[in-house]
Amino acid sequence: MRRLLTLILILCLVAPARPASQAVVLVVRADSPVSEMDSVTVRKLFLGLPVLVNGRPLHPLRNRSDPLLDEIFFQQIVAMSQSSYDRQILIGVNRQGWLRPVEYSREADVAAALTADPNAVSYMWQRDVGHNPGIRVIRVLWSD
Amino acid sequence: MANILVVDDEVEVCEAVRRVLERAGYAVTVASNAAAGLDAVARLPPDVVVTDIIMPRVHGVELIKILRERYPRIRVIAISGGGSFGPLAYKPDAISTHAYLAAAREAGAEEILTKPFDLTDLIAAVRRLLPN
Amino acid sequence: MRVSYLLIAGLLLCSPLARGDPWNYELLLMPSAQAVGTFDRQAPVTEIVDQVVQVDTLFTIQHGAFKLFGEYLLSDHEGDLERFQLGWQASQDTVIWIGRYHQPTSVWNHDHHHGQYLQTSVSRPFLDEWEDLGGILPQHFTGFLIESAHKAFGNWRLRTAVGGGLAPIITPKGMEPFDLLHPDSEHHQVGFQARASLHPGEFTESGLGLLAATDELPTIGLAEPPLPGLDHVDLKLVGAFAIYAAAEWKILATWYYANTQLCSPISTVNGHFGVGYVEAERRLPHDLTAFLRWEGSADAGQSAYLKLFPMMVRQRNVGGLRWDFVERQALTVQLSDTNTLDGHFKDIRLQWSAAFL
Amino acid sequence: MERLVNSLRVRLIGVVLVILAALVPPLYLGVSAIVREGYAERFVNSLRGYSRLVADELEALDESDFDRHAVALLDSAVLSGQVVFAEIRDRSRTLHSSIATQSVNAPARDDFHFGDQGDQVYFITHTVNRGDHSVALRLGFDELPTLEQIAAAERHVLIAMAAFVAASIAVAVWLSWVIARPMVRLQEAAQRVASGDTHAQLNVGSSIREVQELNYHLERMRRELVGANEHLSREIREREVSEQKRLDLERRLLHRERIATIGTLAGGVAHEFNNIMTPILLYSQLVLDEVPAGDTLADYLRRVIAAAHRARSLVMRILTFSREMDSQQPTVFPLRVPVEEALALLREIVPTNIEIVLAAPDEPLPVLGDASLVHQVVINLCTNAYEAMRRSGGRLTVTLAAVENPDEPQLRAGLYYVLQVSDTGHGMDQTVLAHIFEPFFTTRMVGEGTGLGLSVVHGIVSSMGGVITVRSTVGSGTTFSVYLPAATAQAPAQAPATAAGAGA
Repeated sequence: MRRLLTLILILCLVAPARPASQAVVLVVRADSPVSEMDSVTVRKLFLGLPVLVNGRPLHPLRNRSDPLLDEIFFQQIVAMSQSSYDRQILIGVNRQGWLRPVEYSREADVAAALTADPNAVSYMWQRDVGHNPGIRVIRVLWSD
Repeated sequence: MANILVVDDEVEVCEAVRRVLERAGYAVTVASNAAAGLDAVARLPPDVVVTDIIMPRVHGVELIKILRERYPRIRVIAISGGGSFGPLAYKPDAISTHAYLAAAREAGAEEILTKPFDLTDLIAAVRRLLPN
Repeated sequence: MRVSYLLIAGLLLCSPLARGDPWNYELLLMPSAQAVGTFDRQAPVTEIVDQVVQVDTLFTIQHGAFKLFGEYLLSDHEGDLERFQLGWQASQDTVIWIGRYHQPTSVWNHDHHHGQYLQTSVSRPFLDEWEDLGGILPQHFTGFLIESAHKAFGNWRLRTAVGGGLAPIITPKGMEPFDLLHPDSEHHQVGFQARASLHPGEFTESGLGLLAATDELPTIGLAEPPLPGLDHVDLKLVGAFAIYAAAEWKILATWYYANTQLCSPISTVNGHFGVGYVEAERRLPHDLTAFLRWEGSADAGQSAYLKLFPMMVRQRNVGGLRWDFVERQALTVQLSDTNTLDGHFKDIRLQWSAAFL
Repeated sequence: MERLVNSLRVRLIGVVLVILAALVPPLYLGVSAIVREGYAERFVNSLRGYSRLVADELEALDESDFDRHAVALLDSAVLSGQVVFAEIRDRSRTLHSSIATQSVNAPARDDFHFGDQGDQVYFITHTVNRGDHSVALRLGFDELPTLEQIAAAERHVLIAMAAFVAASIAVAVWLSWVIARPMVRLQEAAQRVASGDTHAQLNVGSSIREVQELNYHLERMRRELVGANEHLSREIREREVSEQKRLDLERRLLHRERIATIGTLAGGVAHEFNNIMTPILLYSQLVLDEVPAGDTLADYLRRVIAAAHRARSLVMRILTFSREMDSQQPTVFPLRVPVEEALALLREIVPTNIEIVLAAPDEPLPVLGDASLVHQVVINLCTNAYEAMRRSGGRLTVTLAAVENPDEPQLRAGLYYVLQVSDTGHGMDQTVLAHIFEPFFTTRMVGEGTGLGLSVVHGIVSSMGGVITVRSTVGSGTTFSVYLPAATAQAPAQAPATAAGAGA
């Protein structure tokens, strides 16, 4: 009931200003060693499993600046419901000391964290990448 | 003729005894109480005194004792109403009935007659005291 | 021993290999409170657990490819450092651990460890019970552990784990593993364990697996040991397990075949026994989960080794219901009917468990 | 009784219904929301996992013969059962599953929540990288089975709620009956006690503590009531007995006084009668002597004399009767004995607002006479005293003492014992005092007394050779003093002063 309301709220807020098509893209720092990543690895990374590049583990960052991004995170990136995701994280941490992705609630913080850590990986609206020079898009996660 | 003194506070009794004795030939004087009786004796010592016992102030027994002391010769006949003293007698200091009869005899009364006595008893008693 | 261990961990963590990487950490708290009521009892209660309130704390410090991962269990009657492993993410799918770990052949403990919230039932099968709670198989070792996952054919994944380290000793009070915080001066022997399992997918829990372990357990201070002059036991385990996990159903089964050799300087006594369990869990609407478990043993009566654990459970049936009434909290009620070597009893347990991340 | 049970039942059910009305709706909404969310969450979780797998497989397809493999992939998705729409858009081309699915028009946007857009189909699009370009895989999952599961679950919840409501109403009815029953029994028991049957023991026996306490108090009250009744009736009986005894005593006293009076009267009358009869007899005999024997007059006189003789013997019989009755042999007895006996008797009948005090020395104070007469004197004097104090109460003091040569005119010198009876009553003025000893003189109402009491006392005291005097002041009280000669060792019939005797 609660989530329905928030969704409707978003739609009426975002609807008018939304461009014809929009997409969510996977992004890294410009000089990040990561060049491309298939969806299974993306899912592993954001589930907290270790993903190494050049012997260094990548650090997933969750972009929670927009409730729709959260929905897309559960539907497209980890492909499970929120409670399953929650449980999966618990099991991971308990078994092998997995690390939960660090979460940022403002888009600027995500950009700052990305530029500060070469091994950081995150996701944002395609339109926001434009005005963040130090960020490179690896692939399109979702487009409507 | 023998002289008899009758002492009784009841005037009717005195009168009746006097008449009977006079009819029997005696000279009779009367007194209504002990004191008057003693006066009469002093004036003229009678031979016999017939006295009632229950009389106001000085009762008969007292009179008999006095007579015994002063006039030993006088013979006494005590007559009593019998019955008890009591309110009707108004004599607060009277003593009780038959007790005083015995007391009278003891005080010296030779003859005791209880009222109402017959004429003949009275005469007989007097004659016993005055044989002559 | 303890200080030196920390030094090594510190050095590795700060090694140049991880220069430039941010320091990340994770803390997971799993408190639980349990009330037990036993009735219809004709035998001493095997578990020492009575009214237990405990908090299981897991902490991870990661710097680059190195990770310090530990588990500290604080309960109303003890406070122990259960796991303290220094790990190195050697490759995408392989981690090498050094330190005190839970031996991987126990499927139950490997999946849940000390986290009561993560296991559906309240108590764990008697064969996987912890040493200080009357367990009959060694669980805590201090040494190395290598966990890795490989691509098998198609989508199937092969997960393996190999470990070796100081094994527990056997005392009149049951097994006592080597304790990092209070290292005892006893002479611990060594034990090795191996596990391999095939799983249909990257993230799926279902799978089949084989287990093997060989441990040498010194016996110390036993009043009247089953074998006069007994000084150690050679325990060899071989087992298999299977897990089927789907949306509604989850079935978990393990069976061990143990070969025991009680040795004294002059003579040895061989023996064997089998132990195992099967558990079925059914998810019901309204966040309810029903579970039922059968635990049993074979030839437990004749085994000289099992005489060292007088209160061992021979056969037990466990059933109950768990209600995840709110996010990350659960209430569980469990009824169990236990038969030990010399009698039986029933008990009912009520548990609240939670996880705070 | 019925009304109590019904009113209680109605009120209780009312309360239960109000509570249910407040509780059930939110409870139902809450539970069904939880149920819906549970099913929806599981549906979304499984379709996301499944569609992700299909997308991964699509991504893994190699370039050669892409179209055929893609269509095979879509077919396997449709065959899985829950997929109702499967389409792959590769640049301008769109591939469809070879299996015909009912026509479903795909909305422009993806669904993110169960039941979005209300078209009962959950649309999800995955963007898959194909070498240099990306391909869109779009699947539509049928939400209907889950919707049906949710509807069924909500029906279960509804049934459970209804059962809960019915059960609580039943409990209310039962509860009111359980509470009412002991109350009703208590009420009946209370009425029984009120209507006099106080011996039925109260025992309601109810589990509810308050009712039990009420029962306990009622029972205690009943027991007290019963106890009080008995106590009262006992007291009344005692009172009656004492009243009875008092009346009896008074009657006996009165009777005795009357007898004594008759005795005195007889004595007095006899004495007067004899005096009167004497002249009658003497004159009749005198006249009889004067009259000739045969004369009728003589006959008459003889009849008169005979009548006089009969009268004399009658009087003599009366005298002997009264003498017998009263005159016991005079004895020497300690004066205090009859006094104490009389006072003991008086304490029984004198009302409690009058205090009786006896002040007597230890010596016996011997007197000669008839003890019962002295007893009579004390009774009479004290009765008069307490009559004087009946209304206002007060103190009746009786004192005994020895007096040498009392200064009383009528008494000769010697040792006398004085008995004084003083009261704090209304007292008497001089006019009354003058006649107090006269017979038939009384200040009391007709029938309250013969007026002879004091004259009798006077008679008795005189017969014992003593004297009685009286002092009284109006408003403060009256004192009677009786002086009796002390008895010496000699024989009784000695000086007249010691005469004892009959009469009164």
